[in-house]
Amino acid sequence: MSAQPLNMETVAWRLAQDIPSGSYVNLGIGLPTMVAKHLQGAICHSENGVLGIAPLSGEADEDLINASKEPAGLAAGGAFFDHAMSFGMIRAGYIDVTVMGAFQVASSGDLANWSTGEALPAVGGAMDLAIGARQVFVIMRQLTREGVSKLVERCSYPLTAAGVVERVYTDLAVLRVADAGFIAEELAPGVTPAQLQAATEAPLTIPDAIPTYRASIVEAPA
Amino acid sequence: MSAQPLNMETVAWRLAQDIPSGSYVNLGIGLPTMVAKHLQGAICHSENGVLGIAPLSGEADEDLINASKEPAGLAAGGAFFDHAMSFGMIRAGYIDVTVMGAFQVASSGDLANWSTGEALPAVGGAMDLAIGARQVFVIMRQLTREGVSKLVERCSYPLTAAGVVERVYTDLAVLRVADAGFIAEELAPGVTPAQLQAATEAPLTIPDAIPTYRASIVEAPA
Amino acid sequence: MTEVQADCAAAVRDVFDGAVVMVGGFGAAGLPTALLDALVEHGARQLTLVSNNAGSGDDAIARLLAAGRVSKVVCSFPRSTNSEVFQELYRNGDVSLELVPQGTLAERIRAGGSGIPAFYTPTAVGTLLATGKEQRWFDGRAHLLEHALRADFALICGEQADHEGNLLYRKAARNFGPIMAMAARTTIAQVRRVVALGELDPETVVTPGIFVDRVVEVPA
Amino acid sequence: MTEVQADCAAAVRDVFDGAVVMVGGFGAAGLPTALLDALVEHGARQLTLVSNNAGSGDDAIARLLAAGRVSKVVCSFPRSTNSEVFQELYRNGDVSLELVPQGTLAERIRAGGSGIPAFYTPTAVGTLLATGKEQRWFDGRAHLLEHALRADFALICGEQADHEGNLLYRKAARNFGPIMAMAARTTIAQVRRVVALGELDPETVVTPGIFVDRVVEVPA
Repeated sequence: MSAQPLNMETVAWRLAQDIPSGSYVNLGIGLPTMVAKHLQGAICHSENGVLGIAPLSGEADEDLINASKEPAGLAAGGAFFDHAMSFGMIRAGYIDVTVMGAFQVASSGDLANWSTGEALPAVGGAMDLAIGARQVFVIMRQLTREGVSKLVERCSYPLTAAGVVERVYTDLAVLRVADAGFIAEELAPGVTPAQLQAATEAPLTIPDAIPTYRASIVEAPA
Repeated sequence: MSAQPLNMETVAWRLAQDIPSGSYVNLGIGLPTMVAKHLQGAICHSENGVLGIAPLSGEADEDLINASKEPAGLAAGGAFFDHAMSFGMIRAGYIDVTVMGAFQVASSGDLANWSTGEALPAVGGAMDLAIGARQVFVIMRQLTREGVSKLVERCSYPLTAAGVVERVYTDLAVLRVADAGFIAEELAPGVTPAQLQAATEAPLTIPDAIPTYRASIVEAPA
Repeated sequence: MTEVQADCAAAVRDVFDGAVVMVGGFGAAGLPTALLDALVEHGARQLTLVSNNAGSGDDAIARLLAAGRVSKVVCSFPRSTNSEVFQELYRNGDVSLELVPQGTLAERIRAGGSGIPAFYTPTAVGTLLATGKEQRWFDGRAHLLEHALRADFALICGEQADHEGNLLYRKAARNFGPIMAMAARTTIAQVRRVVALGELDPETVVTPGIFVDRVVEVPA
Repeated sequence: MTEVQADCAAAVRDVFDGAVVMVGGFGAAGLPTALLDALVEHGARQLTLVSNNAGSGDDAIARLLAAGRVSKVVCSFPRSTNSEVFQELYRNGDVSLELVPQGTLAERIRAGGSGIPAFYTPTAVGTLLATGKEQRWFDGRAHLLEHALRADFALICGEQADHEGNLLYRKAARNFGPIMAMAARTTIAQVRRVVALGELDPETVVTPGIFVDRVVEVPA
C-alpha cells in the first residue's frame, strides 16, 4: 500500500462540496466534525436538541455543546428543543444528510460504526441517524491502522444499519454505493486506480475516465 | 316523579367541594363548565393545550378559548402547549379529576356520553379523558326530559369507556360507584330516599342514615 | 429550506387533487383562514381533510366543504355548533368521515411527524371506535393499535415566523400546529408577522424551521 | 401540587432502595449535579439509573456509581470519555447494562410520559440491539416493538421554575429534561432560579408544572 494518504481535512472539504446550501445536516462524532467548517449555507442539527449548531466563536458555554460534547456556537435562526423532538426529526426524515465515521462499510451499503465487539459497547444516536437521515455519507480512512480495507463485501463487525450508506469519502477516493457494489467517482489527489483497487476488499468499479479531484483548500501539515 | 329538581348550580357547587385545592381538573363541555367558579385552588386543564384556564375576566381573546370554544381567561402560573402534550398529560394520569356530563352511567361505572346513536356522532376528547383521568366525576340531571333514569344497570347507548366513573352528582343525590352498584352518599336538599329510589333504574344502596347536604350558595332562579 | 411567500395563493399553489391536507386550529383559534380561502380559490378537489373540527357556521373549513372540495374528513368533533355544511354533505354521502378520539388524533399526527408508524393506546378500548382495531394487553390493561397519520400538506397558523421558518404561536391557537407541521411533507404557515433572522429567541421557538416549508404573512 | 424545597436533601428524601431514577443531561449540560450529590448522601441503593450517559471522569453520575448505589443502567452511551468508574463496575459484574439507541431511549421515555405503553420504530432493525424484540412490518419497512419507560423519580436540571413548577431550560441543557419530567411519578428539578408565580411567560414554559413535583434552587 503505497498511496500517500491524504490529510483528512481535504476529504472533509471534498465531502462538504456535495452538501447543497440549505440542507439540514447532522455531523457525527470524530472525523465528521471536520466537515463543519467547510459547509456553505447548510443548517447543522445536533441530536442533543439543537438546530443551527455552529463552531464555537466566542466564549464556551457549558449549556451549549455539540453531540461530541464539545463547546459550540449557535447560528442566527437556531432553535433548542428536547430529545424526543430531536430524534423525531431524525426518524421522520427531516435530516437531509448525516455524515458518520465507520469501522466498515459494505458494498450493499451496510454500515458498521458502533461496535467492534468490545466488552462495553456504546451506540448513542448512530442507529437512529443511520436509518432516519435521507442520505448517509461516510467519511473515513480507507484502511485500518493495520492496513486492512474498511470497504468490505460484508461487514464482520455488528451492523449499525443495513443498506443505508449512499456515499463514502476516504483518503483515497469518493465512492458511491450501487447495486453492483462500490463505484469510484473520483480519486483523491495523487492516488492511482491501482492503489484504490488494492485498498478495497469489495466489489468495486473504477471507470476508465475517473477524474481526480483537486482540493481548493490549503492543507495543513499532516 | 315528584322530586323537586335542584338547580344544577347547586349540584355544581356540591361537586366542587370534593375537589381538593391543588388538584388538576378538566371540566367537560356543558354542565361541567358550571363547576369552574366553585373550585377553590384547583388548576384547570383545557384539552386544547392550556393549564390554568379560568373564567373570562376582561376582554375576550379569540386565541384563548376553553374546550367548549368559549372565551376564557388564564390564571397566573398557566401555560400553553400543543395537543400531543395535552393528551399525553391526560392519558398518563396527570389529570386528577375530570368532570363530565353523561347520557347514562351504569352501576359498573360504564360511561355513555358521546353518542345516542345519531347519524353523525362526535367524540372529541371524551374517550381520552374517561380512561386517562385518575377520577371521573359525572354531573347530570338524574332523569331525561322524558323522565327516564340515566342511572342504569347497563348502558343502552354506545360506551365512552367501561368501568371508569367513580362518583355521580345529580339533582337528586351524590352517588358513589361500588362493586354492588351505586351507593347514595348524600341526598340533595328536599329529596327523599323514596324519590331517589324511584328515579334510579340500577342497583342502588341508600343507607338508613343518609344525610342531606346543604348548599351554602344562594341559588339563582331555576 | 423555507420560502417566504408573497401571498396565500402562492403558498398553496401545488396542492393537488386527492391530497391529504392537515388543517390546524381548534374552533376559530389557530384556524389558517387565509390559507383555506386561497385553497378554495386554488380549486384542488377530492381532498382528505385532517382537522379537529369539520367547520362551524361559514368559517373557512365550512367554505372549503361547501365548495365541494373535500371527499373525506378525519376528525374528532364534526358536530360543532352550526356544522350544517358538513352535516348535509355527510347525510348525502358526499363526504366520508373517519371519527377519531381527539387524543388519538393528536398522537397519530405526532407519530407521523416522528417516524413512528404505529403505537398502542388505552383510549377507546371496548367502544364502537375500537371496531376492527387490533387489541393487545400491556401491564394488565387492554390497548388498541393505532397508525400514524401523515399528510401531503399542513396548513397552520402561527404568530411569528423568521426566514428559517421558526414559528411561535399565540396562546391556545397553538393546539395542532406544532404536530401537523411535523407530519406533513409540505408545511405552510400563515403568520401574523414575519421577522428577520435572529429576532426570535432560540429558547422560545416552538416549531423549528426544519418542519416548515413556506410562510406567508397575514396580518391580524 | 409542586413543593419548593429548601435544599436538595429534602428534595430527594424519599428515594427508596430499588427505585428507578431517571437523570437528565447530555454530558455535563443539564446534569442535575446537586441532586445527584444529595442522592449519594441520602444513601438509597440498588437503583436503576435511566440516563443518556453512565458518568464521565468524576462527574455526579460517576460519583453515584462509585458509591455503589446503582445496580442497573439503562443508557445509550456508557462509554464516554473517562467513563472508567462505570467500565470497572460493569467488568466486575456489579452493574448491569441495558443499551438503548439514543432516539429509542428518548421515545420510550416520552411514551412513558404520554400514556403510550408501546410503539414501533425502525431504529435498530437487523442489528444486535434487535435481539429478542418483536419485528413487524408497516408500509413495507421492518420495525421493532419498543416499550415505554417510566420511573419512580426523575432528577432534572432547569434554568427557572415558578411556584407552580413550570420550568424553563437553558440552551442544550434542555435535552432529556422535558420528557423525563413527564415519565416519572415524582419529578424533582434543580433550577438556577425560583421565581414568583406570574413571572414566567405562559407562552415560553417548556415543562408545565403539572409534571413537576419538587423544585429546589441551586444557583449556578
